[in-house]
Amino acid sequence: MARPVVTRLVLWGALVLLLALPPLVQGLGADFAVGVATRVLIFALVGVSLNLILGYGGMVSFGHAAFFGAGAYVVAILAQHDTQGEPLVTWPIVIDGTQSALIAWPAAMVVSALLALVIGLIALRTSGLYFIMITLAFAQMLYFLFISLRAYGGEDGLSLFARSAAGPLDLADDVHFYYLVLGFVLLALWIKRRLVASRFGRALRGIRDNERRMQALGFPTFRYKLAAFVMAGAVAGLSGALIANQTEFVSPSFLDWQRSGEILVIVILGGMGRVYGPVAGAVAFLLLEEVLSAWTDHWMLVLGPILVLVVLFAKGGIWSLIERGETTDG
Amino acid sequence: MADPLLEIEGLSKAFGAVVACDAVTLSLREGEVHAMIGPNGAGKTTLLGQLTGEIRPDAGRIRFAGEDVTGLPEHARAGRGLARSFQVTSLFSRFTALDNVALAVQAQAGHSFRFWRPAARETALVAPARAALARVGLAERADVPAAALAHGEQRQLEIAMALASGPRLLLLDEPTAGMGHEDSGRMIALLSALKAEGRMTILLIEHDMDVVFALADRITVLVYGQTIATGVPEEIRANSEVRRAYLGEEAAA
Amino acid sequence: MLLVLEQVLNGLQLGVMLFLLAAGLTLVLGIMNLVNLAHGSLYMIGAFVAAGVVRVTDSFLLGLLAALPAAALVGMAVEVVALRRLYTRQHLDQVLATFGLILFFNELVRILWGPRALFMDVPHWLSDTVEIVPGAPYPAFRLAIIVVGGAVAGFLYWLVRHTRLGMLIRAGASNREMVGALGVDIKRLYTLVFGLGAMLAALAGVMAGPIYAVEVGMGEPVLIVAFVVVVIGGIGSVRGSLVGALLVGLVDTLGRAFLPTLFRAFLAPDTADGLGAALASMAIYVLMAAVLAWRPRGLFPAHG
Amino acid sequence: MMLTVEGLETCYGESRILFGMALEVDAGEVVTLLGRNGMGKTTTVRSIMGLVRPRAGRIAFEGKEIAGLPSYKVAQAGLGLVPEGRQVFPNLTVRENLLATARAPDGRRVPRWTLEAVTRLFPALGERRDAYGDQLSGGEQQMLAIGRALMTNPKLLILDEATEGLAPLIRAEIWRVLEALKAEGQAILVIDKNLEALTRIADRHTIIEKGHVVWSGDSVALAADRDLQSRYLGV
Repeated sequence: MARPVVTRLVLWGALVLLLALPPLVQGLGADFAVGVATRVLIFALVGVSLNLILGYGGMVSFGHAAFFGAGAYVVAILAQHDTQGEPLVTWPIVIDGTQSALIAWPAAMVVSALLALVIGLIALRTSGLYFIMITLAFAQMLYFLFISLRAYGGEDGLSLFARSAAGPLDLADDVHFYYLVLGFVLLALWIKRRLVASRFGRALRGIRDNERRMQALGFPTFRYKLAAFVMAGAVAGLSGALIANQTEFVSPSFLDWQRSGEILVIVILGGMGRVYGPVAGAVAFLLLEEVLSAWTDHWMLVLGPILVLVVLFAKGGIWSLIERGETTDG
Repeated sequence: MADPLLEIEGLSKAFGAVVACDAVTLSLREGEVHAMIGPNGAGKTTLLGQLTGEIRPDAGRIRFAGEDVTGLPEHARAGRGLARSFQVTSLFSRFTALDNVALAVQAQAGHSFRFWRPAARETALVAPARAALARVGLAERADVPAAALAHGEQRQLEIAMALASGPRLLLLDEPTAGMGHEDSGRMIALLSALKAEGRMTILLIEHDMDVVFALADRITVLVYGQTIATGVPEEIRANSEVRRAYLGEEAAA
Repeated sequence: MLLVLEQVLNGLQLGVMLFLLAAGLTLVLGIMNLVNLAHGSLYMIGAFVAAGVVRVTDSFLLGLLAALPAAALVGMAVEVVALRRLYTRQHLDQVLATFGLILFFNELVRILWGPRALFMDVPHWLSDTVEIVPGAPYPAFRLAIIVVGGAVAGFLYWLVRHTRLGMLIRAGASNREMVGALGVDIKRLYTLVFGLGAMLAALAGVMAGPIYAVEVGMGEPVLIVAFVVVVIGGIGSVRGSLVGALLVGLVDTLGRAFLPTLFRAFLAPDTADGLGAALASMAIYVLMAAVLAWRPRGLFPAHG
Repeated sequence: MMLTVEGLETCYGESRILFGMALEVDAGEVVTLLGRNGMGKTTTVRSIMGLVRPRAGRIAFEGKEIAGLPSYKVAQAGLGLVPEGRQVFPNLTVRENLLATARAPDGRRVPRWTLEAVTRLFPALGERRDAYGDQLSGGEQQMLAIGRALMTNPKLLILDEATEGLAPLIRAEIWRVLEALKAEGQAILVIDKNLEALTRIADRHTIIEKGHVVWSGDSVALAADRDLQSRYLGV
């Protein structure tokens, strides 16, 4: 499908801007902006993962922060064991801690994916409001679990001594880290575009639009939903691993329900079921937060009503303003 | 005579105190068009729901192609060649006509755990889908989103989706409901053509007597969840009980 | 044994407070099909108004009398201004918009009463203890909460079962279009129900005041637990909410009180305490997951 | 005229159902709306009741314009609906179904229709007063839906397919009730397919085809015209 000129201009413009951002802001003496941009991109990535199940699969998960937070904790816990020199597990095999990104980050994805598998197996049997609530409940369970894990900081959280080691990349350098995150986001977007257009993606979108009919056509819909749920969990886990490195700190607040709410806001604000929507949503939401909080301490007094207005009047989110006239399944 | 393709035995279903389906027994021969008629609320749609597996019967058995399918879930029945069209048009409204049918093809093409190749470029999906669209006369409208099709065209698309799965038994729930004269004439012509091909068995649930008498080999009359008669159209026309109960007292007056 | 009795009473006390919140939630959900995350804000507003009035007048009753209508008014105003437009929207939109309302109300309360937690004393006429069984004194205030909660449950039962308003509420839950077509202004009915729910939430907030801290954000944790109650009980069922609330209250309280001790029987004290505390705080969610795995529409699924 | 409908046009989304529909019911009159399935009968009723907003046209009840009013105001003006598919409240008992939306007209102390009056009309409902709506048989549900509409003491009663799917005995009972109501001067608009009974009870008939009126006239004319019957009603 040929994209309209405006969309293409916005996409290329955004890409150029993102690539040129570090030298640009450093030139302006606003180094801190690299960190802000990295944070925006990490939230864009977790938004992309939620969008897969929410926007394309119609699954309203109100517990996505569980996977995000779990990924963050995996990195932090492995790092803690490494610095303390204590193995994570001694039986039946010895598993040592690690600070290597090559091990810790995939581990974060695997753990989050497994978590999504277990939660999905139970939650996906319900639908509608019950699904919203059961995903929320699982996230809360995990939240309270980490609060009570005093060995890993309990309520106070856990600090990382350093960012993960990633071969030739020096992640301690904000610019290196930024480009790595940007790479992940672009990769995820590319994969998602392919995925959504594939047989699997088509089945998923069919389920979103009319699950009953999909079953009548002969699709065992549960499996496809579960597969998407697990994939989204894995990517959220990776985002969590990145945020742990970005802030060099994790705490239970990474997986509380307000975090889940924010991720939902990012996806909806940007545009559900639109590949680039979550990126637009993350940029808008986090920048709005930055701007408003710089303007007044009581910025939430403004942000709250903005959300209500967005829901009431801006259906389809930011991306639909850019992509006007295109089908939502592009 | 060959074994029946579909055998229903003593199928019953009640919703609260309302008995929608009361020990219905029925068998469909391979290759016939069998019409099921009866007033609204006679239990036709409930019967259909039990055949597709969407509603669990309280009692009774359903055998399809020699196999007991009573306990099978909906998708497994569809996989065995039982396809249905919906009474209320139930399409994927954001998908194009072609993609709607391609989805039906995909359902029958084994699992959909293929994550990388764009489905829109897979000939294995697109070619049969185009063929099915052509069969129902919608070839020209392939790229129009389903929501933008006219009502009659949406019903044609429903049929195309059912055909695309290459079914052995096609369950048609009021295919001409809400259609004008012209559209329903086109639908009758389409269904006659399918019947002439002789590759499919059709169970037709219909209100419109014109459609029923134009297409059916045999007719079953369902009233208050019970079958009160089964026979060829002439027998049904002549059956006084049927005239009284369904065609209405007024017809006998 | 006395300890168990005390903890059971504590569980009941938590249960009835949860019920007050859950009753409003489940009515609004069952009838208007609205997920209102901001219900917890009404609980908070109730507590703050009461604490504010008590600080000035030193009268708990006046605080209560001010808090209930204040919360009802705020609730009805929010319904008319914003929520009314959301009834026909998807749950997702409702979740998002009411999430926005939470941010708004939390900030508003912070501006009005400042960021520090307020403290509210137990009214002096309820500050004593009562000996339920000899040798087991129990705070009169907590006992009063149980009694008030029980009375409200009885009142709600009467309201829903035996009054015309209750019939309309139930009728509206099953077929709102038909209720309108028979001549009832369903919008006004909705606003009324919303006000009632807000008042119940505020009542819970006022009673929570002397027990827990009155602080910004106090509504959210308890709101999530109230949702757990609603889901366990079955959406739309007041009776289900009562059963669910007592169940959740007991499981949570008894779990916190006894799980660590239980684990000490066969684990090292340190591990036992940690594991016991972790499991206790997760217990109600485990309960909910188990109930839903067993009955996907809750214990008392509503009709239709 | 009690009810006057003129030039009514109603659409569902993009698809237009009514094209200049017109209809009149006078006080004390029984009027039918006939036509095959899908011709716009129920849409006409829904438009009158304010359940869908017509795109154009006039609906006047006792001289007052009611088009575009919310449905509860239309009902309060004196229209009592017995909807298609009965739609009794499944989670209310028979008694509660009757009482929940009951209404006495202004200025009358004892309304014509009370719980007692309705159970006298339908003794079956009296026997099952404590059964829930979803525990009733189809016939009982239908009687309940009629009783529920009567409890609003309407000036005009509207019945949408009130005998559909019912056993002949129960149909006969419903026709008997309508005749009794007519005898005491109740205005009624009926949608049904049962021509024989309708020609007996109704004063005038309106045949609708694809959203507009193709014929209207009295029972004698309709009964005499077999061609009309087969062309538009499929009899």
